[in-house]
Amino acid sequence: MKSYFSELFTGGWSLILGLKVTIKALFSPIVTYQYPREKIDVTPNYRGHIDLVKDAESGAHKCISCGSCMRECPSDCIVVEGEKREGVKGKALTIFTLNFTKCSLCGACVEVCPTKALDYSDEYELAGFAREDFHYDLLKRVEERE
Amino acid sequence: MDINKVKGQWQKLSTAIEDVDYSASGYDYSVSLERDKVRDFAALMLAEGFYLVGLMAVHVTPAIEVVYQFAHVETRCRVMARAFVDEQVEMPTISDIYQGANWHERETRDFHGVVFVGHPYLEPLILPEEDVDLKPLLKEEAKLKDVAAVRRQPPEPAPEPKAKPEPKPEAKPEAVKSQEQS
Amino acid sequence: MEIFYSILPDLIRMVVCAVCGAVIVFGNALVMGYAERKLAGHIMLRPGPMEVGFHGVYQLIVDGLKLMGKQLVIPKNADKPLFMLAPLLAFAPVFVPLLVIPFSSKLQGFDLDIGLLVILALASINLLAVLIGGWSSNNKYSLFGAFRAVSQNVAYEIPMLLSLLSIIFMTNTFSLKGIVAAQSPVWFIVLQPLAFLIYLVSLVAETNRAPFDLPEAESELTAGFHTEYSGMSFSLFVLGEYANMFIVSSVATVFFLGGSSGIPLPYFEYSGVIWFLLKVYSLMFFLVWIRWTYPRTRFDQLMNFCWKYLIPFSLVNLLITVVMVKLL
Amino acid sequence: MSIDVEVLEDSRHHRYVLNMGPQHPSTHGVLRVLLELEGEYAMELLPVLGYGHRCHEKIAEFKPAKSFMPNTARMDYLGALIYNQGFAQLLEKAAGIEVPERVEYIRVITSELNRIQSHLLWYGAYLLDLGAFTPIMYAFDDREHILDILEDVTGSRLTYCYARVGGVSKDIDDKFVTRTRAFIDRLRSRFPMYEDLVNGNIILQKRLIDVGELTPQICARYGITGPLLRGTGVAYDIRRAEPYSIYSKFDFEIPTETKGDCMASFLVRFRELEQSLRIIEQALDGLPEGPIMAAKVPKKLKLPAGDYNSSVEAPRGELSYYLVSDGSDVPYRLKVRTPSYSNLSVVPEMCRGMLLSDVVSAMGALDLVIPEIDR
Repeated sequence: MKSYFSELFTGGWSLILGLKVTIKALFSPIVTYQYPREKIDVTPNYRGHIDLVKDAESGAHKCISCGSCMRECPSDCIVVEGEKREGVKGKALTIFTLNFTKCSLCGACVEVCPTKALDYSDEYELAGFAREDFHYDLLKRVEERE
Repeated sequence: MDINKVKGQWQKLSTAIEDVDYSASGYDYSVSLERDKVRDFAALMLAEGFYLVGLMAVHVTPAIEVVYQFAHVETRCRVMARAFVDEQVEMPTISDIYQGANWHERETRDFHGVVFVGHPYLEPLILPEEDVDLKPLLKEEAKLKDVAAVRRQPPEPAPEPKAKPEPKPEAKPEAVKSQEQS
Repeated sequence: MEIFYSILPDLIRMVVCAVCGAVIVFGNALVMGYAERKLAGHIMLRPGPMEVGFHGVYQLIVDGLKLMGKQLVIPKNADKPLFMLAPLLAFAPVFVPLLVIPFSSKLQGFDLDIGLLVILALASINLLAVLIGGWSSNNKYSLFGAFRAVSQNVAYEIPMLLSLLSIIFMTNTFSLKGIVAAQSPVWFIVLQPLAFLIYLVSLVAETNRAPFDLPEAESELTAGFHTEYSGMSFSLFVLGEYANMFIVSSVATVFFLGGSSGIPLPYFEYSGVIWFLLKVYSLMFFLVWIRWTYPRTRFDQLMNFCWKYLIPFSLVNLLITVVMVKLL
Repeated sequence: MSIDVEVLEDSRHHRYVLNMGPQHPSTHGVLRVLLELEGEYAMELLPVLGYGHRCHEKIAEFKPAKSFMPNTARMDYLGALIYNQGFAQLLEKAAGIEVPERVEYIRVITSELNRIQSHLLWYGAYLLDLGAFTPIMYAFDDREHILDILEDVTGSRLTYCYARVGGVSKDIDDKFVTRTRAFIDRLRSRFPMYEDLVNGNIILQKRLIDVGELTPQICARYGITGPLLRGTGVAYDIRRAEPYSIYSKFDFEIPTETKGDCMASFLVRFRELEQSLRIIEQALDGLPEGPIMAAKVPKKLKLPAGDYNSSVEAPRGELSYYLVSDGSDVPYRLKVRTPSYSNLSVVPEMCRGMLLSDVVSAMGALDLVIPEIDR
């Protein structure tokens, strides 16, 4: 008989404690971001899809189209092609495409690149209507970038 | 659970016991078993308080090798029991001793086609019903290796460049391997 | 023609009451729906609806329009007539109790002397709607929800009636105006605190809310009896639930918190209504507050709590009340 | 308390089959459980798997071993850093690579943060199953702090690919250390709030106590490890039983309970949060300077022939990688033994005769992550 009542009172008290917590939360400030209205500042180390780095002084990309990133990539997302041009030491880059739909962001290409030509972009708002929206042509992107 | 008593019992059941250096390979004992001794071995391990970590099959030439991994809760002791499948690719089930093996055996049948005799509900677990004989994890002919190729080479200083071991048909695979090892 | 003239005042009164009832039901649904989403938001440290209008004020109107615009999906082998009847049965009977509730001393639809019986009789029709809805949508989960709702509502009807009965013994009248009048010196919550608590718990269970929302348990029954309903029929269920919540908490105000009595505000003649609505909405706030705090009880615990705790307590309370009334 | 309703022989005809899943609010992922119900009592349960199968083990046999690292994070996305650490240790053990001291500390700190984040998500999701909508928001509020801290150093928030063979891909800086210390104090100050709101709540206790009881014998027969095993009173934790990495340097207890029911594993996981905080604190205090990549890591990692096993304590139990190598750099066979696989296999025996809502709370106590079951 005693447990009949004691359970009632301890249970009742635990319920009131729970209410105390939620009422305190009701009057404490909001912690969420209103995403489309307020933009969250993403850390610079965020790993977006890879991008060719624009060399500071020469203003061009640093890729020597050696293709080691293409060989290293576990899911074969990168296609790199270069051609011999006279007057240019080594091969000049003609095609550098990334199929971001298969990329698992492992970072093998960025680490294996001998001239540090690749780095992560910090784009996280990626939405598209077709798979081809994510076939990036990095060469064109690096030239368009100012 | 003192290890020497248990090893004595293993001696009776198994064909070869090998003490393995834990820091190099991650487990303590490698026990090679006859196919029909697997059930008694499992019963013995359950009696000694081991729990079944997992059950995995490796596709090697003479026959598919099924590896049972046991570990103990009180003392650190990880045991790999190995047994070869017979010609009809069958293996006695231990799912009535270790119920946890029920799913492992169904999955091994999905991936390797090892039929576990006596299993209560041997339906495909991970693959859909119509892929019963897909057996995805079996190796193609080119990549198939001999069981010796995947064993730890005795650590002589410079392992000579291994010529491609042509798969020699061995009548009693464990017997040959055990003399050479122990 | 004289017959017509003689009943004309009643006719007008009926039309006015019907219009006021509709205003209350839809108004309360808008206000309560918005308040519930805002409160839930702030309890969870998020702002709740903010998009439509200042702080999302028009959110519920927009929701209503969306629900009206949605297609009425009727499952293939559902029992079509019953399937369509259930939302109507959940929504229609909610208007009648509003006529009887005394919003203030002068503002009341009809002062029937069997006021309480009207309310309780129509409250159980809502249960019928849930059963028909669950059965006719031919879905195992909604069948589950329906059966749970039936046994839960039937079980919690008893402590609810017993606790109200102990008030009726003190005022020996069913008319709500009489009960409010009988509370002038001191509210019944002071005299009958236990009855108030029992009534509060069973009112939460009666409207299938908060810790007792087993009929539409999202995590087990994927939304229980109104799984198959979409568009306007779903919103009828929700309107019915909010209106039912309004009625049940206004009954609690009338019986325990002294209806519309309170310090008369200086220059506003109908101050009783403001006090009444203040009390009703504070009770509703309590319901919303409970909903966002507690996990859901298990079904047999729900029943044990009712049969082993609430009913014995309400019987003992009734006994004490009868003895006290006899002595005084 | 599995209610033993004595089932009459011919009573099977008035049972009916209910399909819980693969799209169901309380199965965490695409798991389908066929329930044979008699009224609300689930008499027979049959989990149906394979909806999330991506054949990771087949993929491992085509690529060089070290490029399998991103796959490990996709198996259990809640314990991704721990899966990375386990796989990195496997390859280092096979190739015999010594890892610098600082890397071990970084791996332990990030793994423990990952464990806390996984327990917090389980905490919120489990209470959502039980019907309480608010605690998940508070738990996610804390969890977001961890995600921001880890995003700063690893670059991603859920499926990390942070460990490399012989080291880690990026060093941690002072900002990481200060933010982690701030997080530790913040989470510690939140424990009383969780105790009041949830752990003490009578409704929750009634829902969890005596539900889905396990015993050490059942756990041995099914291979159940992790908080469920510790809930039955066996203090078995790979970090203490087979101390890998540098866990032997830290002193932390292994919380255990005795009854082995849902409440036991609930409290064990809740107390493990505190233990992980203690480990992180000691690791941060003792963080040495030094390189973050081993000296000579061959570009083409040739693994000597033989089979290797590496066991790690994942948030849900024991995770073991079993690698059979034939001397080339592509693994011959890689088997991943995931904890939820064995933990889920006990459901048919544990939940027989339970009420439907008990089946939901018992399966929530198993803390299932379906992608690691289907692999």
